Amino acid sequence: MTPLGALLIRDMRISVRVGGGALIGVLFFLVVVALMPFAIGPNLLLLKRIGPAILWLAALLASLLALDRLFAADHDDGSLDLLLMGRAPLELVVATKALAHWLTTGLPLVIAAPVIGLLLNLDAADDAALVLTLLVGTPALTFIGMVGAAIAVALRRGGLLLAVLVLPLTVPVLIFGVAAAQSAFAGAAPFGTAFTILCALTLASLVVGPFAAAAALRQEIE
Amino acid sequence: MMAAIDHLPFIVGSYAAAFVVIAALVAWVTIDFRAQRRALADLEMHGLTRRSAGGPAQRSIEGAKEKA
Amino acid sequence: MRLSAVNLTCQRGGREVFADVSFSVAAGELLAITGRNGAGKSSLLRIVVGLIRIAQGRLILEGGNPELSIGEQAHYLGHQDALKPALSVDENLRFWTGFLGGKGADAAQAIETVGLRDLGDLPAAYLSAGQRRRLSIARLIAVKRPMWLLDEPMNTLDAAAQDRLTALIRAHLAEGGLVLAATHGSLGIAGMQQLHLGEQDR
Amino acid sequence: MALGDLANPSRFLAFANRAIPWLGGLTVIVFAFGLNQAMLAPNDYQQGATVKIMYLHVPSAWLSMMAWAVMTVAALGTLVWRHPLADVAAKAAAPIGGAFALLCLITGSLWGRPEWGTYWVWDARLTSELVLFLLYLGVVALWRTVEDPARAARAAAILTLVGAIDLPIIKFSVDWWNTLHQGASFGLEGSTIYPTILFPLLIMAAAFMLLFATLQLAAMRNEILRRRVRTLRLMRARTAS
Repeated sequence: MTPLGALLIRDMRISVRVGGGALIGVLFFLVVVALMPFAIGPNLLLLKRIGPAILWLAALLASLLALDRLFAADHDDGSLDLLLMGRAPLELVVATKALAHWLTTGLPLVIAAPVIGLLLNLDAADDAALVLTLLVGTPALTFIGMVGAAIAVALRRGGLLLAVLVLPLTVPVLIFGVAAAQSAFAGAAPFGTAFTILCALTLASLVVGPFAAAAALRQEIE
Repeated sequence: MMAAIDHLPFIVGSYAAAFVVIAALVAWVTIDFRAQRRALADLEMHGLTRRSAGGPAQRSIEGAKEKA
Repeated sequence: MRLSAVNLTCQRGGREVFADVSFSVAAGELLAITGRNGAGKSSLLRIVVGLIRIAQGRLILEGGNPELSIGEQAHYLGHQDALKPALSVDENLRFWTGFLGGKGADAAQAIETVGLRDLGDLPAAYLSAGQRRRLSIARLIAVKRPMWLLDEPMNTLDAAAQDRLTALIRAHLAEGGLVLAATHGSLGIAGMQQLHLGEQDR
Repeated sequence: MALGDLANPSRFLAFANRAIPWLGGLTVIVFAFGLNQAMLAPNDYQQGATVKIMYLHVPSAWLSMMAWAVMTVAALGTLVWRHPLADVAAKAAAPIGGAFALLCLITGSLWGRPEWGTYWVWDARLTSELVLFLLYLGVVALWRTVEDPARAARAAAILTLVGAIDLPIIKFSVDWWNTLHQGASFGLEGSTIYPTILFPLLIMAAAFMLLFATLQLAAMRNEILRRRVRTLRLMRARTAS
């Protein structure tokens, strides 16, 4: 088994075991979406109009709130020292950890989104556009959030700090994710443009995130 | 009668959903039962080689004590 | 293989932990690092494996693999056991073996050596402190690396396990390995070098 | 510690082993009879054949509430009497109750689709059921997060009791919220229930009740075994050198 393969399997295994919290992100997503109509009102036309925005915001919060233990757990039990000493480049190590995190937290959100979309009166076309944007956009959230997780690794109130640090950085993803999801039915802006920019943002975060997170971990570990 | 045909997919869908949910519950309970019994049998094997004194009855009481 | 340090200085949070520490350890030798609490024993080990930046001085490794850093050729046994409670004993060791570039068969052998074979399928959460320590020591045997850096390795081990660790260290030295150990007590190994940190004039 | 407490899990296990096949068999028989009656029952003059969904929807709703009641009693058992069997009962009931709440939501939206033209409206009853479902998921997540069963049991018990107090308030609030927004005042209970419909409904409710009892017993048996496995494993780790 290659070092990174071993790490991927280990991280995914931990998150589905007792105490792992793989599905808590989806649960959070569901709760946030279910609460919205209580604040906004049950008007189905209105919910349909703002549905993609609600789902995107909920997905954003769900994927970021689950991130704070990404490196902190390994820091607390000494695993991080050994991960830093491995022969695999640290950038790839953190990218692998983020991938494992996305597979157990982000991907379930994407899979649950169409069902939860039903609650907001989204039809099949809206759902398809939404799932597509989430599938492309949530990796960007994880890989941007990973930088915050690395910066906050040794801090006690890391979870809150993480949200404060990272949420502003996710503004572009949110803008183009919601734009692409909404243009599918509202016709506000062409789907292709927004979606292409969203893809570009994700690719950029896949490159920048690991380098920034690795650099932050090297600083923080001392 | 026309209405019945119109809405038939929803009725069938409901009963199918009920079947799936109940089947999933039964499967969960059954598979879990098998897994726990296998784990217990495994432990008995280990336990019998190392501590021949305490029989199964003895252990179940200790199990209860742990919980209380 | 020879690992030398020349006038190493360590600073943490603006405070100087130790200054001008020099040593030289060759293959087959053990360096015992002693000193009171806070003298910087752990910091010295972490500097050597690259987990703390060197403030001043140099670290030189002769005869190692020039493409790898010192940390990548060393095992570090810190205060924490680097185990995940949710994973079983086997899964924990297999992960570190795989990650550090060893083979699965070696992991099975190592579990046997530290006497945890019977507990292989148990979650690490159920282990006692001594058992966790032994599982973490198994890592050193499962993957071959020439340098061992051990931070208070005898902590939490009972007499039998201490003897076993001593034997493992001896075997490692005999194979041409090199050991740096921060320790309070004796490691029971003849002919070890000593490095005393802090208050050397007293 | 009373001797009865010690023996109880073992005695319960023996009882469950004997009772589960009988209960399971009875469940199948009553289900067969109930389904037969449901198929023979006349259609509603307003809702047509979709009324047949009611035979699943209403019993699921009842059971999803009953399971919380079971958990509430068990929570009292955990907190007041510290009875280990109460922990086990509470843990077993949560996923089952959640599954019935889910079934109630699915059948509710399938029933509503022909009426409303959409799978989901924020109807007061369905919405309350959705909140109940979310609470169940929360309890299950809590059980899955804490490894030590005794600690998990106490935390889940407190959450269950707070939920039991909050559920009527939630129901009231959702009703109030729903009437505030005039838009969605459909409601599934438009028609009076005639005896021809009531009888199959009661049979189906009995079948669901039996199903719950069987599943609950089986899940409790699993949980007792799981704890025994855990205890034995801990002992093994302790007795090993």
